[in-house]
Amino acid sequence: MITELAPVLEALLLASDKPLSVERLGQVFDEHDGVDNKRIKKALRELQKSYDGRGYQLVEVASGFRFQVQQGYALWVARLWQEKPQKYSKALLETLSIIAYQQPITRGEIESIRGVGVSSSIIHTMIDRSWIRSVGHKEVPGRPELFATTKEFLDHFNLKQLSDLPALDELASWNEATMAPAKLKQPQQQEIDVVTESIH
Amino acid sequence: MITELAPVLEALLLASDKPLSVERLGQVFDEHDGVDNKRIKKALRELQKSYDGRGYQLVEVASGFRFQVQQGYALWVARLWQEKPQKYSKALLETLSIIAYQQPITRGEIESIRGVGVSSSIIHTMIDRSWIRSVGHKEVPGRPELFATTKEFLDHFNLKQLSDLPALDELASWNEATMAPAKLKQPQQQEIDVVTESIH
Amino acid sequence: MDIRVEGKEYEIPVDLYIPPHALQVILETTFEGPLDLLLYLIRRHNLDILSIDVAKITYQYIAYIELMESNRFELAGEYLVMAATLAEIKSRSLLPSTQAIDEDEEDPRVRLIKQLQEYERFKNASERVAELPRMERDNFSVNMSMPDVKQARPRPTVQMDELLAAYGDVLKRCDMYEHHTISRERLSTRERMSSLMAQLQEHQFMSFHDLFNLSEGRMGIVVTFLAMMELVKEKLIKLVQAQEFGPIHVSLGGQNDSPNQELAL
Repeated sequence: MITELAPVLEALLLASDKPLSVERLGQVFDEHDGVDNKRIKKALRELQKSYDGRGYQLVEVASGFRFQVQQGYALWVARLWQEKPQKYSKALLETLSIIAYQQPITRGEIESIRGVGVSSSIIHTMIDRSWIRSVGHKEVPGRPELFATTKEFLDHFNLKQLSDLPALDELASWNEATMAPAKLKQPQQQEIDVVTESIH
Repeated sequence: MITELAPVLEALLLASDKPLSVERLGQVFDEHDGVDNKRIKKALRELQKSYDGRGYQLVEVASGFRFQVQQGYALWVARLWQEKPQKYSKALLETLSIIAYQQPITRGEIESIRGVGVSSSIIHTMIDRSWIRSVGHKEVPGRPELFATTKEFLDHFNLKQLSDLPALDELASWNEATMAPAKLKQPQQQEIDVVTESIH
Repeated sequence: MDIRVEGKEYEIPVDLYIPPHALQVILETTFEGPLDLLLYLIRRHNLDILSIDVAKITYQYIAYIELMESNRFELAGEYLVMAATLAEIKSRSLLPSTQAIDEDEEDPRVRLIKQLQEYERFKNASERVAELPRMERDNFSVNMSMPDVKQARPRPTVQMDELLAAYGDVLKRCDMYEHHTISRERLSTRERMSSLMAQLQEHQFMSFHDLFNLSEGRMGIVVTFLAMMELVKEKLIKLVQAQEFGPIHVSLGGQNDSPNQELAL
């Protein structure tokens, strides 16, 4: 029997990146926890009141309850973001590039190429930006989702179609070019030779 | 002049996906807001106390302050998620600990302490998670990279600074007497036979 | 005295014998190298590193190595080097004591003990580090949504060169340069594969012909066909035909519950 239900609900709602319904919250508890939907609802109502005067609140939206920053303080948060545009992590960029070049591809396949796990938040961020989307499931055990890039991805990178992505030899020559600007003046053919050598 | 600083700070910290330092928080305010670092620190300390008995807390880690779910409720959160938290191998934890305690250190030096090779994938995983980074090269033949831990490493393990790491064992002192070759026991032929037999 | 305790141990051969359940433990736990294995052997006998009996440890160590080899464990060379070191120490211990003292700087036993002590410190420390409260295991970050604000959060932008550099790193890491020369043709096929998957997800069962866009011309048709073949090969879609010479339909892989025959490709 749980006596202190309120902090457990707070922990669950704050850790979740999606709103949680009363039913979903209820699934967390066992029979002997003595927690039913009625008790959960009551605790949530009491919690809602307890955040008066704080910078955040517990709101009920269509798919359940979630914490959000108080409307009145949102402009401060906007200032925080305004000043420092963030950068995407290397992990995100690598994952995105693998999807672009190897699509359609499952998360497991990306992980085996990168040799390291791909966190859900990276996938979510890219879906959120509409750069990638799920285009189906691979018919292997577990039916993992297959990811592919979108038109928005192409738009962002000023590409008309995927085949406008630089081919790998250009990738190498792009490196060469930025490393040593002098190389740009060399005739095209010679440059390619250099690249080919360095690859093999 | 802001009269109610605390809820603003709450909103900022809760909306941020990374810890925020006092300085970073301070950048949000204008001169006429009348907010200095001292006032921010004081407000943060008061806020910290105000979360007693809640499902979350405000903690200070290496790169600043962040909200997190109270440790005691981790098991409930785990029930909400099917995904198991990633487990790190013994090899990774040993390598990470050696870097943490002996930084800056080269891969070769880590290997000589562990008496075994350190796989590249372990190094990559840690760089990928931003737990370690290369801070330069050692001026010895081959100019090997020197690795050090990052603020993100401290943040992940809830530490404010390196000196908060658990203490290393004292090296047991030993004297010449213990090491005197005379004390070395002569092997007994008979024993050897027993072992050899029992294994095969 | 030490010797008496050790002497007593020696009288019970059972103690030196590695019981089967212990072997099981060895096989299930992988050692983090020869030092880890040595520490395990020393701890099993409740011995202090400073007073290890090299002869005894050597035999046990070699026994384990033989065991691992017989179980086709891939043994790192470090394990064999350690075996040689132990053998050297043992043979030195057989020499008259005066000779051994002469070169105490180089004494391999001193070196080994120092190494073991050093390793044990970090091994213990890593066990403590593993127990520190850790994000995503003991602590969770807080996810708080924002109400609608006029100023939307500026999203970081990515330049093409950053993306290329990231992909270059991936390729470098997994040595894919040789077998992954990505050409334009291949990419347009991959793109078409994605769009075919998307179409089939929406309509589930489509006529083979409807998937071709004739206005794309010959090249477009070839690309669509190649993409289809690739998808069939990866078992992502199925081509089905209700009867011989009948219309061909395409569906997502695994959704074929009609009695139609599958086209063998």
